[in-house]
Amino acid sequence: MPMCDIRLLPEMFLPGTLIGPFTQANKGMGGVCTFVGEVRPDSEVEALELSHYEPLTLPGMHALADRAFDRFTLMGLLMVHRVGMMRPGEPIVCVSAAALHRRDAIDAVDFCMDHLKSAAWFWKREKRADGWHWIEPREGDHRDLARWQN
Amino acid sequence: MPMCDIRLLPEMFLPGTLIGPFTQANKGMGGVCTFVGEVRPDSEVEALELSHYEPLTLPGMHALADRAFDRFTLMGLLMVHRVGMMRPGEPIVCVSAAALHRRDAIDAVDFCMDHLKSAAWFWKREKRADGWHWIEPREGDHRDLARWQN
Amino acid sequence: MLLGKLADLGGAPTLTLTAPLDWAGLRAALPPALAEAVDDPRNRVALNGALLADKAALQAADGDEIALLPPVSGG
Amino acid sequence: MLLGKLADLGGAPTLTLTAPLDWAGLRAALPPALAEAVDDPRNRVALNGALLADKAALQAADGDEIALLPPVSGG
Repeated sequence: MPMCDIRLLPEMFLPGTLIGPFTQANKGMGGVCTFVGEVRPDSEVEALELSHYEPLTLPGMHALADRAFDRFTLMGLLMVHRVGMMRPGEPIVCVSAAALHRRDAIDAVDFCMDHLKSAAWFWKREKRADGWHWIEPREGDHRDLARWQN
Repeated sequence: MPMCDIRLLPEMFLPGTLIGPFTQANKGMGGVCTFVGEVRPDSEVEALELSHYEPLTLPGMHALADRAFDRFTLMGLLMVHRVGMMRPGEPIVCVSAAALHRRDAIDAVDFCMDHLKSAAWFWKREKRADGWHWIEPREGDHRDLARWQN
Repeated sequence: MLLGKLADLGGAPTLTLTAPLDWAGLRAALPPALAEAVDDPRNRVALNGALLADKAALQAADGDEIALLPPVSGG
Repeated sequence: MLLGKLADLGGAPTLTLTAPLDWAGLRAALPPALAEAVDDPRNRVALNGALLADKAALQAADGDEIALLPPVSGG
């Protein structure tokens, strides 16, 4: 039975505490690919806030996981996203995919990250010396997402 | 200064003990992508042996790391490969790349894995009930490698 | 519910409006800058947690939750 | 040094041959099945840890290490 662990976390998390048990739970998997994103360090950024809309955000992540399972041959998928207030250097997202073949594991992580980045229900703003600024996806994020549209 | 940790390990290793310190050493990195490959479980395979040729294998991995640093914008790269006798389920390879942008981190891991799989100096054989069998890269491995030839 | 930068335009993350509301009624009840912003096709509308395919077809009754959703930016 | 499946053809992972050896001399000194296999262009040759671009140009002196390398299969 595929293992699927999808979470929104309002507090700081340590990726190792999620990835270790996930890997253990997917023994005999061939390979596991993991991406951990951190709030990018920027000397001008004091804090980052990620807001979400409960009725859409978590169901949207589950729907994304379902699409990843349809598209790739996976044994397990872990998808964890921070919400709330974060400091530079803190982990913001962790996606881990276990599969018999590395191509599926790597591509599933790539697919989920591209969609979390610019097609999931999150809104991000940064606090700088002059106040808060809303962040929009970069042009490159849209290009990354477009790779999967077939 | 980019951090580059390349190793051949003759004994069983726990990927978490390598990835944790690697991630800590690359604080302020944006993102880190990691792939861990395990000896694929197969009820008919009793053991797997990976041989290498010292004068070529480790220098070849360093040259591969150099190419990854040339091709992608990386802050750190960890590339660890088992050699010797392994049992199904044991980790055989671990590649981890830290970068400011996720595209570089994910693609660098993909690039290194494709090359380790079918263009690095390793020879693999499996022990089954009827004896040892040499394993050659699958057709898919060659296709994966060809993606990078530009 | 006003999400992302639309909360800034609304001056608060939530507004309480008088039901029933259709699209014209919603626009009339919003501060002018926000009313203009919601016309932007990049801004989506959800009713009780379900995205509206056609926001102009909005029909909200007493107790319903309308969410105004600007373009996203995640992970 | 015989690597991978070439070690099976040679019957051992290492063979000690009499120097000096050029390509014809090497082939003559190897067991027949192995001599035939090394002609396969997929099998490479290294001298003292350096790959030979043209294995037919092999010139090995006393104490040199010749490695016969079949196609690889890693990770």
